[in-house]
Amino acid sequence: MAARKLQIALYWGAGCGGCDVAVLDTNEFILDIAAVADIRLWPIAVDGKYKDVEAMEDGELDLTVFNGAVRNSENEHIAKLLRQKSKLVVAFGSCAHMGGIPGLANFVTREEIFTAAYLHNPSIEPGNTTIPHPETAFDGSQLTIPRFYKRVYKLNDVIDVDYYVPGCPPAADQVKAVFEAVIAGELPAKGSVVGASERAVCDDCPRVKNEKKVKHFYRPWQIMADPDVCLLEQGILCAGPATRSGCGVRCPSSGIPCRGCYGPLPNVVDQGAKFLSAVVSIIDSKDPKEIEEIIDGLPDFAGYAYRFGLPSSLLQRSVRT
Amino acid sequence: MTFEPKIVGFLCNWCSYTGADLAGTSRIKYRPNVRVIRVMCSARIDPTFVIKALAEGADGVLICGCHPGDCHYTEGNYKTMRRYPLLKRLLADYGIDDERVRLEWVSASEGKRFADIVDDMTERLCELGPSLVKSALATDAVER
Amino acid sequence: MALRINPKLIDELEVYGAEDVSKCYHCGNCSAVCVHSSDPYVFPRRSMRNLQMGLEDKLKGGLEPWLCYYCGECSEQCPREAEPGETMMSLRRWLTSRYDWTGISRLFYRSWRWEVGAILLVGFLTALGFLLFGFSQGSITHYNGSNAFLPSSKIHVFDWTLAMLLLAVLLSNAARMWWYTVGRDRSVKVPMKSYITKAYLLPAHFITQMRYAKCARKTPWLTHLVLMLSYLTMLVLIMFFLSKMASGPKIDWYVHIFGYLATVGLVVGSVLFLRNRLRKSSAQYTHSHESDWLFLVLLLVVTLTGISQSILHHSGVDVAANIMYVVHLSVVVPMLALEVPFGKWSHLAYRPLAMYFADVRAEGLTRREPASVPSEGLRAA
Amino acid sequence: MEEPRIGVYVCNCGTNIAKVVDCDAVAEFAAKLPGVVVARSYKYMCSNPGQEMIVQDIEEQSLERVVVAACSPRMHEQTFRRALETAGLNPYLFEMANIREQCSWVHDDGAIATEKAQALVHAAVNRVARHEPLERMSVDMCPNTLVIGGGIAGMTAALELADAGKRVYLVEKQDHLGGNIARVDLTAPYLDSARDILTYLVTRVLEHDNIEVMTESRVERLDGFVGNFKATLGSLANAADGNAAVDVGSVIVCTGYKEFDAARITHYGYGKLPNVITSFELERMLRQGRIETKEGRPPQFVAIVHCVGSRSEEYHSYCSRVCCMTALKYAHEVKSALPKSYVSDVYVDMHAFGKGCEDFYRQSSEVKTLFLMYGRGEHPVIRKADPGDECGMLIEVNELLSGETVEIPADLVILMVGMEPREDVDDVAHLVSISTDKDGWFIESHPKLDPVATTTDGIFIAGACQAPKDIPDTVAQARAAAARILARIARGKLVVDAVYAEVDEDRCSGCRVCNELCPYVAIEYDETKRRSHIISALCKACGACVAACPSGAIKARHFTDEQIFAEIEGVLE
Repeated sequence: MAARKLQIALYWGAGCGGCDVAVLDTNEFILDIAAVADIRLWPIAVDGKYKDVEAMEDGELDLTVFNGAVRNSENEHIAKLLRQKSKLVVAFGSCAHMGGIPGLANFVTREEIFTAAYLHNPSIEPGNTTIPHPETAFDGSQLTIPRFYKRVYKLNDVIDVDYYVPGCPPAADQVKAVFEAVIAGELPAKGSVVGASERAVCDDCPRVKNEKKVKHFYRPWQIMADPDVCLLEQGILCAGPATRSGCGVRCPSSGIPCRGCYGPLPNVVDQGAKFLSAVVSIIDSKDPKEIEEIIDGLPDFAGYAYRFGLPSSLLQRSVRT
Repeated sequence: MTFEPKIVGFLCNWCSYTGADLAGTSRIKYRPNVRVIRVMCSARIDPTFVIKALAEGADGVLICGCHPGDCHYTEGNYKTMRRYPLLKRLLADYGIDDERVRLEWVSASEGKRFADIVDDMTERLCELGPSLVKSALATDAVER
Repeated sequence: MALRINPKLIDELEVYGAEDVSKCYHCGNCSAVCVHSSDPYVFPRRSMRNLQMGLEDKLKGGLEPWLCYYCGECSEQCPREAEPGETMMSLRRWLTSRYDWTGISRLFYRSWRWEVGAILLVGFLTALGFLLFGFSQGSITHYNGSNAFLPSSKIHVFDWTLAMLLLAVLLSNAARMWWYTVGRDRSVKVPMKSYITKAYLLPAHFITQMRYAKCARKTPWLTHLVLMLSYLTMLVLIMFFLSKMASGPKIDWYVHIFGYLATVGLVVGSVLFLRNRLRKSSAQYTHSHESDWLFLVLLLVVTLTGISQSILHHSGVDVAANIMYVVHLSVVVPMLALEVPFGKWSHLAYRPLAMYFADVRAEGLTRREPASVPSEGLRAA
Repeated sequence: MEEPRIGVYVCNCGTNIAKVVDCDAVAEFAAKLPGVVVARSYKYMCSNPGQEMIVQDIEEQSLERVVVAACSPRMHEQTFRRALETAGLNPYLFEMANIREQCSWVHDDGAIATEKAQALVHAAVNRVARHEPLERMSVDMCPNTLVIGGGIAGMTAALELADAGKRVYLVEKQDHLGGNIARVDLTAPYLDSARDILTYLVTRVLEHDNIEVMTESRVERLDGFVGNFKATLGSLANAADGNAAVDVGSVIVCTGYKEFDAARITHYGYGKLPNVITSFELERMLRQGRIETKEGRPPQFVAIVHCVGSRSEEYHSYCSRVCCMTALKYAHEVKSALPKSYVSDVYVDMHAFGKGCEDFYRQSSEVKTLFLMYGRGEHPVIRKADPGDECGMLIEVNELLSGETVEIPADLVILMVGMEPREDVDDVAHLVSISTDKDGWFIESHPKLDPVATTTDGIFIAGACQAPKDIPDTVAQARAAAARILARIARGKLVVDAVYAEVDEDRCSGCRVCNELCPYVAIEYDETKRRSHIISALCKACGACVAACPSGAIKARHFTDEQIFAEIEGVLE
């Protein structure tokens, strides 16, 4: 039993906030945490300021749970600050783990993002050409906002990470398990992915699997999928075979194909490449033309294959960025 | 100094590697830019290998297998044939030029063909210039 | 227009001695080794091919067989033992029978029995005729003089009559030869000038046999030349100096020396050739058609009877000399009357003619024979 | 990972490598690579002293891995693996860098070639450091054999095995044994009677205690792997008979050929001109002892046309190998039956390569066969003769040896139809998991070194199903296949190559993506465990499943991802 309460921080970088909600989704367990831990920083729920963190001794925090990717200079600054103050840093959720949905921005350039978001967006009033700049002179004073990086990083690109909890968001029971492990001091080897299985989603997926041969790929809305049969063999692109389980098979159980948020299997270097290899393997054709037609049924395959992990892929980003 | 592209060649053991050997036994000269890695069948060539080679600095990747219908393992090359077009689309999204990754069928008797392919690909890559992948990965740390 | 193949012709040629032509598989070694084979007269392969396929018109129009002297190299080189040399020889026999309009040649070449029978018959009739003539004219005891059994002046008339007759037959056959090989060939247009400017070739080839001299082996040429010149000498002596030849018993060296030299040449030549044929000493002597034997045997017998006659005459044994003269004539006459226009002797005319025609024809050639090359690659090239 | 001790040997191959590649520089370069404790350049590594050098270094320097930079691994990998074994090192702890066929022989610039050789050595060193010792497996060998096809190949192989005391199941589709040889009269070039050969074989096969002949039967299924097949045999005559299952250790496929359909070539008029017949139709006449035209007359002119369907861009590009000598055989048979007839042989090239065949060709010309040559890619045209011609038909052909376009008279035309694969080759190939080449013939393991084995271990091929061939070659193959099998039976156990794929069941999620991929059906899916599993004896190590496995749960032994990544890094460093 710890003599003193655990000192913990929860932080969100470039993310949607869903991970914080996932922590809250542990429901009354959050009270158990509060019983054994002081939450020193949790912007979404607790009133703590950066300067409070800056004031801490190095290593004063026992645990930082960091969700969200690193998109701008603020994300990086706080990540580094928390790393300095914290004994353990956990990359929490797909964004911190692999770059997540924000990481998909690595297929495009910063300029393209700004153009889409600030210039060619239908909600922008005509004639407004304002785009954010790190420093702006306004009314005689200098305004600064965080610098928007050219690309998105996963957390371990900028700091040393002790553990990874995958998922978009991590499943509530896995969250609970992680906290329990820290509280109990039963920690796995550094660098481990915790709260996830060593096998693919299929292992837990209740759908029946047969030998696979596909002549046509469908988007989920295009067909009435058999609820009891493997989605992939029905021609619906499902990343389950290429994705760690641990999520509780939430998507395939609900008729939605897996998108791969739990990341690659332990032996896999590049989730998208492996997923690609598996998907084409089940194509039932020997005719190059027909094969092209079949893969026409897989629009934006790269976007699907790297939906949660482009910055952690081997190539990390488009060479154009 | 002129740009000498680096090509990683993944060759199947039975047809293409033997074909490349034949180019040697026939003393057919070709550009020295290819570095061959032998696999048992082109179907073994995981897209990860191609991506890995590009990430490690290859300017091009050449995949060679038996001609369709001629595979030592009956149908291995069809698996390659299915993998390749989707891989190309994926690489296009990474901004990698279409010609950097090439799939060719080379039989054990086509030493000359192998040599011609290497020469042609080297030529094309010289025109394209160096691959940006490795530099893109290397400059990460400073260009935030 | 497609040429019709006649597989039966090969059977016909077999009688003329071409027994092995079907073995040829057209490697072309024979044509390659032959010094005489050159465009547009490439042989023996092409002749062999025409024969195998039974292209009778092409064969009949071919001069190639006459351009071959049968040195035998082709037959020695032949991997299939198809005997190209002997095939060319057989074609010469066949061509002789084709040029001859009387049909006698054909009869003789196809049946030695007929040939020998005819010789015997003519010989017998000759002997009978001269005996009757001799006894009606003079005395058997006299060789020379007014009472001579066979006075040279009379014999001379007979000789010339016979010679003219033979010449007429030979010339008519030679005309047919020209027609087959040059005249009717639409692809050839020979200007008259060629016939004149090339005319020297006839005596040149005839007397020197310079073409034969080109063969790698020189001995056959030399032997043949000696034999031929001896024969020619003898012919000239008999046709123009018969009275001097028949004079005696004293020897008239100015004339007789030629006779003796020619006699030695004839004996040595024919004996050598006979010996070669008996021993089958080289390729060209391996196959001897009946006509070849007959040719040499007749020549030798004529020479020997001539020698005997001469010795008896010069010994002053007139009765024996006269009898031997009759014997000699009964061999000479059938030899000349039958063999020269219809038998192997005819080549003395056809060969020089062929070489003459060949050169003349080559000049008038407007269209080359299609190159027959048995390989796709070359054909494409 | 503790770095293993690596020895690198750069072979000069006399001057084959050394004249372009600076072998000493490559060795010096290798010496600096991580883990390399010995690096040498030597004149001939494959020589005895070369191999002894490796053995000695392994013993004295405690080497754990060996790299030889020399020729192609296809040339000498086995040689050096044996050297490692001699030194007591696992043979798989070895890697070759191909600096001859793929470097010194194809490049002229010494500096660049040396740099490339260094890169290849670097890759090999990187790779070998990640090699694992592999043990070869051994499995039981069932001494029974299944022979598919009861022609001369099948019967010969069956007898060879049965005479050695082994059980043979001989399965034949037709209701009698004999196959195509039962349709033939005499054989070339010695004019022996095919009937005698056949009678002898059939009698022996039927009487043999060790041979179970099943006519009008087929193989329905073949499961298992080398040494341990289970064949399901079904009756074609009576479906009610049901299927029988037999255990066999090996299979010999002897399914033979079928003849080319002459009607496909329209200008031969086959099927329209009554006296244009195929070689097999003539065989029937010969077997009946009467050669005659449809009008019942003996033909005066007989023409034989070669390469019908063979050696042609349009039909089959290959040579059917037996037609030339069979045609000569016909020339002999026709001439001896009808001495007054004339035989024309219309050919493209005369292939008389077998023992006695050149003599036979010579003999055929001695019996006055008229040989006429036409060009490859051209076709003789056969038409009815005109009234008044002494023959019934005329064959127009552009004859090459004379350079003339000629008409060949013919009363009877024999088309030498080539061989082609049977219609059911694909079924058979699928049944026994072997492959066919572009023409449809079964592919052998190695055209020179392993001509009767296939890429599927335990499946052998013999006779014309592999490619057109004559009786002596067929018999030789049949006996060779039987000998290969007997040698294995004699050893009792089979050693299976250590290079194969295996599933890590702790990582397999049972997604079944791999299940359909294996051409050898080596991947089983266990419904209860919900895991896929690879029968290693069946696996041929192609690695298709390894690349496809999205979980990275399948490992290609000796071609692991890690090893190949190391190689990629090596060639690019």
